[in-house]
Amino acid sequence: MGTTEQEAVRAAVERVADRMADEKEYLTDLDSAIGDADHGANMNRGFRAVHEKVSEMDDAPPDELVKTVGITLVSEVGGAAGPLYGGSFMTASAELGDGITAESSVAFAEVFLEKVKDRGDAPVGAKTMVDAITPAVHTYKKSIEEDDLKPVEALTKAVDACERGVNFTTPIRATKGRASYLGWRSVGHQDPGATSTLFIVKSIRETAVE
Amino acid sequence: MGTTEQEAVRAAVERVADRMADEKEYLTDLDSAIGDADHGANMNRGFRAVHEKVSEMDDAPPDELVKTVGITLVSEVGGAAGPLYGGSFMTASAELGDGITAESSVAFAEVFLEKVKDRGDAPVGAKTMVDAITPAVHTYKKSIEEDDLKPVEALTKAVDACERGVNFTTPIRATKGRASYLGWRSVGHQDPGATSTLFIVKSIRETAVE
Amino acid sequence: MKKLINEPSAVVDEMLDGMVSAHPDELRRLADTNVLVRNDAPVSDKVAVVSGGGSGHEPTHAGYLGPGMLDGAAAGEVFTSPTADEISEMIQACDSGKGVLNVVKNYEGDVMNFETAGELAEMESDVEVAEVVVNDDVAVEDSLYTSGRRGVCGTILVHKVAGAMADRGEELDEVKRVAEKVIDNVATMGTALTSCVTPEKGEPTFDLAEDEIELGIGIHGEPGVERVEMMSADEITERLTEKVFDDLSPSSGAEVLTIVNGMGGTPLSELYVVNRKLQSMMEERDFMTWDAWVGDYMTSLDMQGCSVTVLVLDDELKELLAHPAATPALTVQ
Amino acid sequence: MKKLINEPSAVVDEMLDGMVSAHPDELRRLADTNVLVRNDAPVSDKVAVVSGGGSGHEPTHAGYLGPGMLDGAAAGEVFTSPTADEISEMIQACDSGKGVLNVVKNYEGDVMNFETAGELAEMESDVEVAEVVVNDDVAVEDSLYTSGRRGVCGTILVHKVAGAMADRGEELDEVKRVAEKVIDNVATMGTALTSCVTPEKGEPTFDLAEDEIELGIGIHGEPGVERVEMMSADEITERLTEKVFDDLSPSSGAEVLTIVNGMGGTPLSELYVVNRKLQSMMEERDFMTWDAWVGDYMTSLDMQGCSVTVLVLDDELKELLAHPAATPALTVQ
Ligand SMILES: Nc1ncnc2c1ncn2[C@@H]1O[C@H](COP(=O)(O)OP(=O)(O)O)[C@@H](O)[C@H]1O
Ligand SMILES: Nc1ncnc2c1ncn2[C@@H]1O[C@H](COP(=O)(O)OP(=O)(O)O)[C@@H](O)[C@H]1O
Ligand SMILES: [Mg+2]
Ligand SMILES: [Mg+2]
Ligand SMILES: [Mg+2]
Ligand SMILES: [Mg+2]
Repeated sequence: MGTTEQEAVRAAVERVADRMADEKEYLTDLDSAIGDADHGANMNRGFRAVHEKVSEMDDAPPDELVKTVGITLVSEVGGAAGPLYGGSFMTASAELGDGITAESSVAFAEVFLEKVKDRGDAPVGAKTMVDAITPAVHTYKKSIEEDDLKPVEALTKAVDACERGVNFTTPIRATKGRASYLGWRSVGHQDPGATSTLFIVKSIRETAVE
Repeated sequence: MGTTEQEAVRAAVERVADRMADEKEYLTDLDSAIGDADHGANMNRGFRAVHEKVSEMDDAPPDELVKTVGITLVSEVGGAAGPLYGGSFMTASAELGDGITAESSVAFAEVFLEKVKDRGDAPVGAKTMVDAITPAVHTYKKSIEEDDLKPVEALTKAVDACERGVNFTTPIRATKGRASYLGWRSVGHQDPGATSTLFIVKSIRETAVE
Repeated sequence: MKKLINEPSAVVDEMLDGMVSAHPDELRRLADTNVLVRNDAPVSDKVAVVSGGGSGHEPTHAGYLGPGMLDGAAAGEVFTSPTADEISEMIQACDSGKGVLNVVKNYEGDVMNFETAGELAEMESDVEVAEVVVNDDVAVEDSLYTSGRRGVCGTILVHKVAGAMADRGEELDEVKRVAEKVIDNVATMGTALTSCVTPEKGEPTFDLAEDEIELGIGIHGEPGVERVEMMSADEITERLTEKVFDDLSPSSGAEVLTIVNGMGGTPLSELYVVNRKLQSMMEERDFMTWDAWVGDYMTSLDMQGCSVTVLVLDDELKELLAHPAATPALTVQ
Repeated sequence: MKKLINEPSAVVDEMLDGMVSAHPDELRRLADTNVLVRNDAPVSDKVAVVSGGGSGHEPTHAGYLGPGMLDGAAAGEVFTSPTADEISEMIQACDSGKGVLNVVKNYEGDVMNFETAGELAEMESDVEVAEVVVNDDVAVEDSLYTSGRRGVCGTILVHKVAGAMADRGEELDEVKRVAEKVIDNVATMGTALTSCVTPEKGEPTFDLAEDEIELGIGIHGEPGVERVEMMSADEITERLTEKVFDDLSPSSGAEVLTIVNGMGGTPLSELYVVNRKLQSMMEERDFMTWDAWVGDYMTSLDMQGCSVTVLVLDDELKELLAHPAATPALTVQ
């Protein structure tokens, strides 16, 4: 049943899907406070579909699998999160064409971040998923390229960085996404999209550790 | 300012109006349980208008005053209570053409009851104001005509009778009025219209006692 | 209670003014009354069709004023029938000499006030008044022991059909005849998920727990005939529709018009969910839906819930239903 | 939470089916999508006007499908924009060769999905796609520090005007031009007395005390820009309308169209009370109300509250607004 790499992608997807199901209400509660109370439902619907699709793809190489993750998110999630996560998985998947290595995973992460920023036009500090993705990607890249850490170790650092990004969203004012409509009232609330990013990064790390 | 009889009618009207204002919520609560939650507002609106109208009529004889009570109720109350109370005051007022005496008050009471039953087509036991008016009128008539009581004493008996009529409405099933739509669920609730009848009869008695 | 109102006692007055200012060319208010009429009333050489009742059922009644439907609408206080004197003024203002049909919803207050009004009007002028009493609510048994079935959402269809017949220039007895044909062939049953809140009382008329609903409600915030556990939309639709079918027992292949009517506080999306089930029941039983209406036609303020109405059709009714109407709440082209 | 639904996750699907079964001759659903289109789409030799967005705003969007308004409407999950692939299918199904105008409400999710969809559609066929983004909500400052003003109830007017222009057979750039003219001249501000309850969450999105309301809400159950004490209908209307006037600053004597839009759970009677005050403000300031709409046009499920929209008119806009339209939710004759 496929290579270790294929298995790893499938395992990560399953883990993310489980996590989104578990955290559905939590994410929706965060989105209630400063958005429209659907981020949990959106992510759960999206990754349930991704999990189904990916389970059926027996022989696809990892880049195909990840591309499917993206396409499925685009066509199942809707909202802001759909094109942001979906489009980024789709585009970045091309970096995994020669397999998942330390280098290719760094390239993947960089393109992913770039694509999110492109689509959403959100700078760091706008209180969006960009605030969680940016530190995670920067830290991962530096850990691999400068500190010569192994991917699993780098992922552990990335989780930690991502978490700080999530925490950073709480005390700042939103200037992008629905929360921006609230103006100063958005201060004091954690961003739901940043939080779902953390769940994804955590799940990938857990899969890598196994 | 006018004869004692005129004064008495005006005083009674004022007393009823005050009473309806005080009991507005109570009547509406009763109507919430088995009707449409407006009997208090209806009676209060009606007697407030009656009070205003009657205060302005300086020289009118008592039958004119009572007729005005009726006309005003018809055009201010609406609902079931408007035509029932209003029409009956209007028609029965003719009995007071020669002044308010023991006899004429009995005649008034009898015509009043008749008119309510005519308009509303409700027998005794249908859980309506008829159940309160009937014992009050029967007892008043008998107290005057058979027992030779004075009107004030007869009114005291009538209040007692009326109260029993009100209490009687609680344990029976409504077959007329909005409460009838509830079928057996109307059992256990006191009829609002019967209750407002009691307030009227009580107010008349209190005026007479003075 | 929070409502977009000023003084609770001024709601009806201000609502009527707001309605006229939304439709200044179509409607006007009779001075010192709560009666709205078509701006061009009395319409010459036409039987007038008028209605009225308590407020709180918007767009009923004044929303159906206009060519092809009503000529006059008398508004009472919230859930309280209008007074006889105002109804009488309305009748006289709408009469062109060809007579007036009162469309009354069966409930003693309305019936008594309309009767008194008819007498008043006939005393004051020589208007010819006829009356029909709508009683489409199948929740309430029609027996010696009740004051009969209530008039609810089916009333709209009486307005439509009688209004069309009058618009065609027919005589009063003909207009009355088709109104009665609708009454004989229409049935409705409703449910409340929540109570309504009247402006005067400011609190729910009845309390319903989170897992309870009322079946067989009227349109005045009265409790229904039965309190049951909350069910799915499909189950509720079945309960309501079965009862309506039982009453009408249309024959297989019958053509019908259906209404899924919102009680005022229910989103349109939910009414469409109910309509989906209703139409699948129609198909199962081999009835033909000639037209399906979905929306708020006869409401109870902010109540959440709906009612299902079915009218069994013949060719005459179909023609009259298809006759043009141009009113604030209903347009047929 | 009690709702007339079956499974919360099936609401959109079942609502769309219920809508089609209420209007089988007028609408159809594209297989395996949440897209409804005019039954006769693509209408030959006509620019198609399409829209879409999250569900929960009924009658928006599919209620405005029909001659003189929209050709296609893509429904997302409740308050979630539709996905790019379905929007793209809609665009292709509606194109007659004359091009398609996407009417998008400004909000990043919709904008991103519609953009992606346009690219997909142009990749897959040679359809010409243009887009306008409606941003009429003046509650939100339009500055570097926000993602711009939201698109809310004014969108209906864009549908109406662009739809009329397309119906006249004009070219895509002309249809787009008049849509943009509406966008430049329309402003809206809304208030919530209660939060809405989404089927998925089953609880209010935000909590409001008995004496609080939110000003400057959007249409997705987001809290507004300010929480204030409950006020009378007249005061609320003033707060909303002042802000709208500030934005548009119409010149004295200007002709306008006004909308008092209900958020889904507010009785029509209350909307008329608001309209009364709105129209008296128009008079005071010497603006001419050319037409006043009152009703539920762009809702947030069962939310109680309303919004006030003003569109400043010129002759071209008046002509296009008066152009016939025949849709489930809006008829102009
Ligand atoms: N322009 C943007 N750029 C980056 N992220 C964004 C942008 N807009 C929204 N987001 C992210 O999307 C999240 C909301 O996703 P979701 O609730 O699924 O979509 P919606 O806002 O359409 O309801 C926000 O918490 C934020 O992290
Ligand atoms: N047919 C009737 N005959 C006699 N009394 C009636 C009849 N119908 C209703 N009532 C009385 O009217 C009362 C209700 O009055 P009210 O609430 O003001 O009117 P409505 O029922 O129109 O809301 C009932 O409690 C009952 O006593
Ligand atoms: Mg969201
Ligand atoms: Mg009552
Ligand atoms: Mg009443
Ligand atoms: Mg959303």
